[in-house]
Amino acid sequence: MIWPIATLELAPLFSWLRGLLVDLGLSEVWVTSISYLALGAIIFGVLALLALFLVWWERKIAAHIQQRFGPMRHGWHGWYQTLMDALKLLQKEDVVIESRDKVVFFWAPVLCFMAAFLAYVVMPWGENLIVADLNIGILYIMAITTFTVISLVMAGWGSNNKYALLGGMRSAAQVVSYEIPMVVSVLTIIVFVGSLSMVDIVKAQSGLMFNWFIFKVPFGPIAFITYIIAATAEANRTPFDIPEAEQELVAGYNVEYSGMKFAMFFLAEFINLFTVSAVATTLFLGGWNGWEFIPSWGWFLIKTLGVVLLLMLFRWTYPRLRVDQLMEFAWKFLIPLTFANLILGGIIKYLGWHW
Amino acid sequence: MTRQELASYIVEKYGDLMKPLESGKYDPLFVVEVDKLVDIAQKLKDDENLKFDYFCNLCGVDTNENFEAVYNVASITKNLRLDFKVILPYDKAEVESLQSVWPAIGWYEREMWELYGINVKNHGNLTRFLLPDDWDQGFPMRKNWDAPDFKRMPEK
Amino acid sequence: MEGAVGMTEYLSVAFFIIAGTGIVLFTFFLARLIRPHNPYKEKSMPYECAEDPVGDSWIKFNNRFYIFALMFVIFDVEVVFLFPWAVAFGELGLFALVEMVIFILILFFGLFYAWKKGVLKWV
Amino acid sequence: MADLRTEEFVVNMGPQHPSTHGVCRLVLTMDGEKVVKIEPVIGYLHRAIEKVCENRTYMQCIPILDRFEYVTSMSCNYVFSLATERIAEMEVPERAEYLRVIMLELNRIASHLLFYGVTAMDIGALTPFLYGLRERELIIDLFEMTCGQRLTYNYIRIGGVSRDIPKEFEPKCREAIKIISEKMADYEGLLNENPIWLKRTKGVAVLPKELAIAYGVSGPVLRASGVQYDLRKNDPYCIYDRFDFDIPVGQNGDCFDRYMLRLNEIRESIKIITQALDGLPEGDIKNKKSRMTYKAPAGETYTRIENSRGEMGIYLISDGGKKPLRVKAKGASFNHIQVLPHFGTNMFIADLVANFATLDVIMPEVDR
Amino acid sequence: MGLIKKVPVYTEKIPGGAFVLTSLETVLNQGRAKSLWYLLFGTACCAIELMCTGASRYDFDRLGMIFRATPRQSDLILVAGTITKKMAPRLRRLYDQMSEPRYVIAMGGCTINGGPFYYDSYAVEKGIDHIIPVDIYIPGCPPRPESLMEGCIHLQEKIKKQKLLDWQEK
Repeated sequence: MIWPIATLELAPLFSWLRGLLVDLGLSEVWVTSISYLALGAIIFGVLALLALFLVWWERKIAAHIQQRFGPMRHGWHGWYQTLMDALKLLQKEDVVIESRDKVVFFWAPVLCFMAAFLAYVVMPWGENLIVADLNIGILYIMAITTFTVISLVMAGWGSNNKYALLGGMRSAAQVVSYEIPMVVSVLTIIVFVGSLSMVDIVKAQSGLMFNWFIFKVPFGPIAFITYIIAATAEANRTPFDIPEAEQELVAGYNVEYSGMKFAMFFLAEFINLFTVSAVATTLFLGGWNGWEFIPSWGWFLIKTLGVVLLLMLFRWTYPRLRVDQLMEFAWKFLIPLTFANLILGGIIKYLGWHW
Repeated sequence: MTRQELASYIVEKYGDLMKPLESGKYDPLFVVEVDKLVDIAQKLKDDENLKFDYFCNLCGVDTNENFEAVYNVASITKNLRLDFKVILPYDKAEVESLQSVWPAIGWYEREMWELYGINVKNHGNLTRFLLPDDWDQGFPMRKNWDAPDFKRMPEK
Repeated sequence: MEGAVGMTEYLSVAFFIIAGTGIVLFTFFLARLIRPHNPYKEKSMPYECAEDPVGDSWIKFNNRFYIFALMFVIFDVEVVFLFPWAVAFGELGLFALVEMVIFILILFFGLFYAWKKGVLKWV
Repeated sequence: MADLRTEEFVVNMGPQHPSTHGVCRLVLTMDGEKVVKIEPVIGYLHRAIEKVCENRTYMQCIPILDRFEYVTSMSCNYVFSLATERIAEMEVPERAEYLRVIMLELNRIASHLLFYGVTAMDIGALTPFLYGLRERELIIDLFEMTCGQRLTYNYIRIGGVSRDIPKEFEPKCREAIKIISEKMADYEGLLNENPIWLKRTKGVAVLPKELAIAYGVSGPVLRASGVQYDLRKNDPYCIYDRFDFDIPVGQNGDCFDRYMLRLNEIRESIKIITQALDGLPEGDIKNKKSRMTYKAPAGETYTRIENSRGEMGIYLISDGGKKPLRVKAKGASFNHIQVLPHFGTNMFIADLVANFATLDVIMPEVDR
Repeated sequence: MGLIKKVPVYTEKIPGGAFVLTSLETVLNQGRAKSLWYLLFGTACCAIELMCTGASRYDFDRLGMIFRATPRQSDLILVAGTITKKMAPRLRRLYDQMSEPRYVIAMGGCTINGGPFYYDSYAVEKGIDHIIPVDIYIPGCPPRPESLMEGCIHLQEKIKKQKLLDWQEK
């Protein structure tokens, strides 16, 4: 049995766990299962911490853009503010609507979280720091993150609330429209790598900064920009936050959700934000590649948080688009542009005009 | 046209319909007959020298003796202001709707009907909108109105 | 052994599904232990800005949203074809490039037709 | 596509909704994203201000009327004082008139800054909201140092103003308007050069001139539709005829014009304040006759002034007693919300929100 | 399920149980107190001061308070402004639709007893405590942002003193 995580930097911990399980006399099947489940729990823990951090960070960034301080009173610069929020949400009542669609209403937040969580199976956190290097890596991420839209439509429909329904419908229309430019931007890179594996993609950019795909002029920057725009839409953030437009739809698809179920949507939103930024890092910014003095996962985190910062700056600067403008932007501008860029990339690759 | 000129113009031209009132300060104030209200309003709007095309305000009044409905109109093109009122006895509080002349008056008439109980004929949408939907305590702006939970400011 | 390794890797997805669902359900359970639970009629009504909701919200919704879903399906199928093309592009060379350009152009005729027909305009 | 019929549904927007600016309720009939029919339901803030005023003395009416339109309380103070002064034919000292103009214009700027922030927030940009309110605080400080209140001032009284400005007022005021006129570039830079903002506001919710006049729309909304009608010029009150300022006028009557017009009005107000500060004479601040137990002689008048939302009017009837016989307050928003169903339909719900925001409706003015 | 309601019954019997109980109480109270999300609800003048409190100079976010537009996700309803008789049932509905535990701050004179509209007004509800239970009253017409923030801090202190079952269903 080969461990996909064998060379993980966490490996000592896992060898210990695995040894323990083997000593207990468990069969290989059980050992594998329990290890993977443990790995899942670790990833969940990391993501939960990251989400707590990102929420706090976003509040601080927003505050400083707006010449405020943001959370200040709870800990140094309010560092445990979001922890308190989580603790509060744990104690909040779970309001159920009598006329809801029971199954759909219950499973929507679970599915929403799952869609965000599953992307981390193939996320290359660092050199050899990956749960499973699936050979369809990037395709898998693109496929699995689209699940979010199903959960949002489920939330909208299950709530039996018109605002929620409108929010769910909007999110469906938005995510499907921006899925195409996003995938095609990614394809432009795949043409060069010749593999869908996340590890291969990162390795193709190893070395100095100019090997990163964002610097592969002229198609690289275009692909990066189109990807970032589409990713902002995928992550439902301003200027594309119409599914939960507060001023129009109160809170959009999660109007009726409270307590832990709402927390799951909230968590998923920030995990999604991190996911799209991490994918951008992997595809365009060289993933974990960097100078030696910082460990590879450090580079990955720095670059990803940089992209997150960019998306946050968008959010606190731009007004919101209208639904028809959003669609027109996707179909009339972004999709033709990305396809043209794909063809351009193909031609350049064929002619070999790149370094 | 100054205020005096406007007052004398109206007295001259519509003197048989509109009687000037002394109580009106600053802008000219006239009193008109209830049954000629629509007619006068239309004339004021159509008159070449007046063109009262802009409706400012309608105000119901309970003077302790009778009701009044005061119309405040203005002219944007000629830059004029004019008030005119109708006097309505308590037992026959009814005016004709002026929506055909000034569409803006619709809600003001609704309000007057709701708070004073002055009926507006041909209004078309005389429904409650300021008071609670289940209001059953009459017309609160009338001077003699009272209700169990209505507290008056005590006199010193 | 090679195949088995591949399978193990895909198994990780299954285990992550189990782990993820388990964790979420566990937090729900934990919250259930602590949180108050006090439903009554007013609370269980759908929220509509503090007013009584008028009519049902499960309705035949405006078809505008579905149009985009349909267009998406067409393009998504195209993208599915593009994936293997992109992976194998390095080996296939000029033929693949020209072929795919033609493929994309044909689809774009469709898009422009829809554009001209006003499908992309939200009416 | 158009003949494919789908079900329309009814949504309540309000009374508790982030973008109805208070407690307005709009019953929307919607077809998907489009608003087919609007039915405004008002009265959630009907506080019977008129009834309360009938049972107060003249001086006691002023603080009650503060609550009539709390965003520009100074105008409410002023319009009632002006109505009483017109009935009583009372003289107002020169200095008081200047102070009134300064306060009214400062309040107009404060109101427009609030509008700027709230509109930006309704269109989805949260940051301008805080920028607008940040500069508004400067003006609130000025009011606070003059009359001790942040929102409901009770400053302009019958026959003058309640107290003189402190020494520090003038330099502070000059500084504040200097900061605001510098920050105007920021405001415009943040939104006017933003393509999303332009797309969301240009050509959206056009209010035609004829409709605006027919429904008694006034103030910036009317001027944005291309009608040059400002009571400060057309029906001059106070001492506005002594100052040199322009009336900005829009062309299209869309959301952008309404927004832009208010920003330009801030500039004009700054001009007026500077002139008023320069020409501020010494002297009394109150007519000697003005006392707490003031009684107006019999008479009646409709007095209107131009506040930040449009025509604010008081119909005041005095029968010579201690208390006014009738105080009818008219706010511009009453007409604005009345005209909404006539031009706000057949648009996206997002446009409706933008439209509602740029009409700058404030509910106490509607419900009173 | 509300298993927590049975916790004191069992834990107090075992040695050290009271300590565990107090710790649990403290931790849970901290969470509720330090994360008060308020409902975006304002009716009249006080709403403007509420907005000012959220804005740069005063900054509600410092206390960890952010606004939510839907009552399902908010913990606190700041009744900012006059509640009229027409609005009263809607306020009750809003309060009902909030998820528990929920808190109420009555901001301004109008919400306490009708304020300037106590006399002579036929339409104003004289005090919101006829409609919903109130935790903190903040006087003023309108109260200054500082007093609003102080009221919120008082509410936080009040929550921190709550017993384990105070906020469970009555």
